[in-house]
Amino acid sequence: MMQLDNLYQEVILDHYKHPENKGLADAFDAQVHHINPSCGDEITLNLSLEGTKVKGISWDGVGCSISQASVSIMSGLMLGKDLMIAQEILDNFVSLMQSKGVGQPDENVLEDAVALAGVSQYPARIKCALLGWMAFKDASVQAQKKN
Amino acid sequence: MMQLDNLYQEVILDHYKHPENKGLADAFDAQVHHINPSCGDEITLNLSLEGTKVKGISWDGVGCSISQASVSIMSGLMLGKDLMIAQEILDNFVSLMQSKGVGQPDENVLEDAVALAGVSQYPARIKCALLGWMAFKDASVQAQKKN
Amino acid sequence: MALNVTEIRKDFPIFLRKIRDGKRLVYLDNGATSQKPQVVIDAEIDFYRLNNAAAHRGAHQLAEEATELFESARQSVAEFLGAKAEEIVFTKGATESLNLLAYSFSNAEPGSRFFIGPEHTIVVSEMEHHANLIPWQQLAKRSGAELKWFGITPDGRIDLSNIEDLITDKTKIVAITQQSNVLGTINNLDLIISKAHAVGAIVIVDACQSVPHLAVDVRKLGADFLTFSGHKALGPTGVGVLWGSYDLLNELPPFLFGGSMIENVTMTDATWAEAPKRFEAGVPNMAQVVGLAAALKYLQGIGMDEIHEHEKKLTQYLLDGLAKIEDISIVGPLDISLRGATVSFTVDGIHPHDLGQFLDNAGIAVRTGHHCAWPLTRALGVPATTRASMYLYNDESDLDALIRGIIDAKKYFGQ
Amino acid sequence: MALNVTEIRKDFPIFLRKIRDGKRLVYLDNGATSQKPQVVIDAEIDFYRLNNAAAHRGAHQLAEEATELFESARQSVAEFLGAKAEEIVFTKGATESLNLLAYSFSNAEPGSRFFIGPEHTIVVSEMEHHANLIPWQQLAKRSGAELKWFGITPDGRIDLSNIEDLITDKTKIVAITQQSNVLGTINNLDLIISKAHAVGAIVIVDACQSVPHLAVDVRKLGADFLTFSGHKALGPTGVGVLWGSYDLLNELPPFLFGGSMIENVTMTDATWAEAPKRFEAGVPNMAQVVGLAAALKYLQGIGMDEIHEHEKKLTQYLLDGLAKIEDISIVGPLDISLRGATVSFTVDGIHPHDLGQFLDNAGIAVRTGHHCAWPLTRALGVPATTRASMYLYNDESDLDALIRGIIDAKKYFGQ
Ligand SMILES: Cc1ncc(COP(=O)(O)O)c(C=O)c1O
Ligand SMILES: Cc1ncc(COP(=O)(O)O)c(C=O)c1O
Repeated sequence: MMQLDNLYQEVILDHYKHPENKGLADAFDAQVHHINPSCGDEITLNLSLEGTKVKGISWDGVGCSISQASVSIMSGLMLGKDLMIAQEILDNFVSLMQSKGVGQPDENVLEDAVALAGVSQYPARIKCALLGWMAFKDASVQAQKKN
Repeated sequence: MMQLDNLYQEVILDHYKHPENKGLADAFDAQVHHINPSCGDEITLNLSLEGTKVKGISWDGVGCSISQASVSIMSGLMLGKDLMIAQEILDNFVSLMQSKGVGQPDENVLEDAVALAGVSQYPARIKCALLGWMAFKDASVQAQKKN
Repeated sequence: MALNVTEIRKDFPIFLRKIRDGKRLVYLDNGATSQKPQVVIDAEIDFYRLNNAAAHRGAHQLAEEATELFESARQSVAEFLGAKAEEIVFTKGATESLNLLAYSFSNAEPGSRFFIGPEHTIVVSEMEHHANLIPWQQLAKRSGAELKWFGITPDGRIDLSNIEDLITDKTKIVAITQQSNVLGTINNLDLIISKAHAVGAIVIVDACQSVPHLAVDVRKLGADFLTFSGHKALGPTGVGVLWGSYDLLNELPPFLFGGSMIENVTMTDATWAEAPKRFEAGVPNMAQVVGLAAALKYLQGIGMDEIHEHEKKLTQYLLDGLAKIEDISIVGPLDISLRGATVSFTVDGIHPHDLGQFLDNAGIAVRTGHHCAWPLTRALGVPATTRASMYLYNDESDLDALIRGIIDAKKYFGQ
Repeated sequence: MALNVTEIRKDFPIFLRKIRDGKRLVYLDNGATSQKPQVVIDAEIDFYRLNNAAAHRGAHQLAEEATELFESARQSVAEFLGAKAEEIVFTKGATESLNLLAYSFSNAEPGSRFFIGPEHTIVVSEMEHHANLIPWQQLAKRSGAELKWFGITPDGRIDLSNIEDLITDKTKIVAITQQSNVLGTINNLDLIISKAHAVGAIVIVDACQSVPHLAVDVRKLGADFLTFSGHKALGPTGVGVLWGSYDLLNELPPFLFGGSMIENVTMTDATWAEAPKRFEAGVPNMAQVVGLAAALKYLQGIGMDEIHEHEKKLTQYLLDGLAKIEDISIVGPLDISLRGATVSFTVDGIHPHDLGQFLDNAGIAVRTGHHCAWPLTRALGVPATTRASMYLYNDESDLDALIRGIIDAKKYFGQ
């Protein structure tokens, strides 16, 4: 089970069972709906900004533990951040996912998201982990356009 | 060269160099133009009937020694024959061509055309040998319809 | 006679390898693709080592041999299906075959029996694989025809209750699967085919999941076109078969244009060869075609009826085993009559992806997701399922491993 | 560095076999298809023996490995062409690639840059292979567009003298071969590409006869789409490549519809994945793709420039040798600049079929006929030609055999 435990870290299973910011807020600047075409996982994400700061993130969706935990972690991480910083975190996370298991995650930047490092060893799961993050990216572009 | 001599029998090369009934007659009941799509060989054949008897065959075309000799031999063989008999000869020749080198040609029926027996060992050449014969078949159907 | 799985496995070199640090390979993803016996691999190798040349394109010995191998493979496939050699078109797979048909319909002129316009309907079912759905959606879009479909019953069977409304005088095409790649359901096509033919419609059968697993005789079946992919039938990747009843096939307009499918060509125009050549433009996938023939011969050697019986026994065993686990719901028929060895299910509280990953860690290969039948998954009201699909080299020990794996996964994910 | 043909031949198992009762194989039919080195055969075998599973369709280890092999093959092909991985679409061959483009143009909506209507023209050349001619004839027919073409000069070069009349504001597509499979002519495409781009036309290059034989860098070439077939480049049968400049490729509507090319699917509608996935419906020809990557790596190991130099030397040798035989006419350029190692000719009084048969009897494989370029053969005013086409494993001894064979044939047929 060792290899598997590396993927399904405690933190991930916790977030999966007790997701943060799940349940869509009524007010938002942008709402996006993303889908993982290879498995059918779906997520809806509402984002509201205050200037260039992330004021609110809420989401709903169905998916595997990786995708659900990942969006939960992401939402907590991005909340209150400036979009510049958020973009940095996102880039950092994307590189970690593409690192094929050899990336050294930066805990200062990624916090709980470092628990997802093991995903990068399972190519088929990387899209699961990225689903919520890509939705956030999309939503932040749309919200900025609107503002 | 033995195997090759089996294909290029003296009779064939003779007919190739001195083809019979080559040069299109002006009068005909049916004129057909056949093509071998895999190599581009072409033949035009004019046929005239008297009742159900082959009164005249003439032809023109370009092609390899096998196709040219075969139509030459065929034209001599069919001339003056009743269409019933012609059909029998044709069927006989077609089976010979499909015999993969093991068919025993009937010299009484096929006369000079027995020289083409070797062709049946060369699958890619069977269509060459049949080109003129198929043209004859087509022309005889058309000529009968017309009469 | 029961299959000797131990002996059969020896024919498949992949079973010598180990999965995830030394575990035995339990391969239950046959619905996606099958493993290859050595005889198939050898057939491909031998083509390249001994007879490689462009079939139909040369008068030299290698070209003759390549042509002979290619055409006798056509003969083998025909015999396997109870068809005539000239009714067999080689494609790159079932997806191409179905698209070939849809585009060829588009290429038909008004007046042709293949012409389809806004006055026509195309009928499919809700259990179609995307490959037998989207080409028809697109044909409907191009032609203005209407797409209709059979629904499914709660027990995962095709719902024929409204067949009179679906197959009408307007129906031009009925495209239907013989066996669902998700539910395992085998569709008895007799009624559909006779209704469709009564109104003059053309019946196209997606046999991807049936031909590899049970004896299919196209003459007895009575459809007009049928397709399957080689790779799901122990054959190489990159080869598929389209069968068409010859009169229809030989009237069908061509799809791919190029070398070897022509009768005559000028700069502005071209005319076509007869079927099946008309549908095989270009230097063909010769080594794969030869490999496919070897695969079908291997299957025939074992016996299609024997394989089907074996799979039925395994299906019953798996259904029984799963029934004993709590929180499992099987999608698809629970009785094994008219049912193939594909079993899809959900486990409450464990997402299929997580279950699949857990099983993989134990060396067990299953598939998870929508299995390229997304509308069906939606109709079933689940986001995704886990699918175990069996073949001749599987046995009860594989299913025991699967069942144990599911029980362990439930513990692991804290259910 | 000169090629060591003796060593190279050892890599190709087919050269161990004998032709027509014990004769050495002199394979000069590389324009039709190439022979396969053991490394290519091994790459296919290893895929089946070790990693066989449906790429992109499973979360289990075999599926991961299959995906990884498939995608790194894409990367290898991209590197071979100087392209990006996401610009590489795997098809079953160049014929499919060219048809894919022609149908995708048809699938474009008005307003799309790919939309083509009666106001447009499509430009090809008179030296096109049927695969790069008939799809455009048919697209012209479907769309109402007009098909125009470059003629050829008496020495077998493309005639650009009327380029201003041919490539105009109305031109939407220019589809042209980089090297003629009959004449051997290499077309310098710079002028055509710059003219075409100046009027906003899309340039499609048929690189079937160039990519296997000389270094092609798609960025330097500057065309929009390019295709070749694996089997002519030492690769397996059943696999081809379509390269497209990414922005264009990713705007192009899909061609084949089915699994793995979708974004979302309902019963009535579907949306598409990004390129290249959008163009790869169905379980792909994985083993062949992996084999193709091995072939291109093998070619790179020898060196494309070295191969081209070697072939140039052989071409000169053959042209010199043929010049010494009476009654021979070479169709195609007599000088070796901008010329590949394909030499077609006629011998007065001996039909190419008879010559080909005679040579075959001596173990020499050439091709005879119109070589799937019938309009060109007609323009040349010959019914057919004999073609010798060389590759890296040929040497002077092969050409000596050919020349001796022709001389013997002349005697045999009594010339
Ligand atoms: C110049 C050219 N274009 C296109 C093709 C078609 O390639 P394929 O038959 O592999 O699809 C060929 C070879 O047959 C060719 O030589
Ligand atoms: C029922 C069914 N139809 C069609 C297909 C498409 O086959 P392929 O991907 O081999 O073209 C599949 C398999 O993927 C299938 O299971």
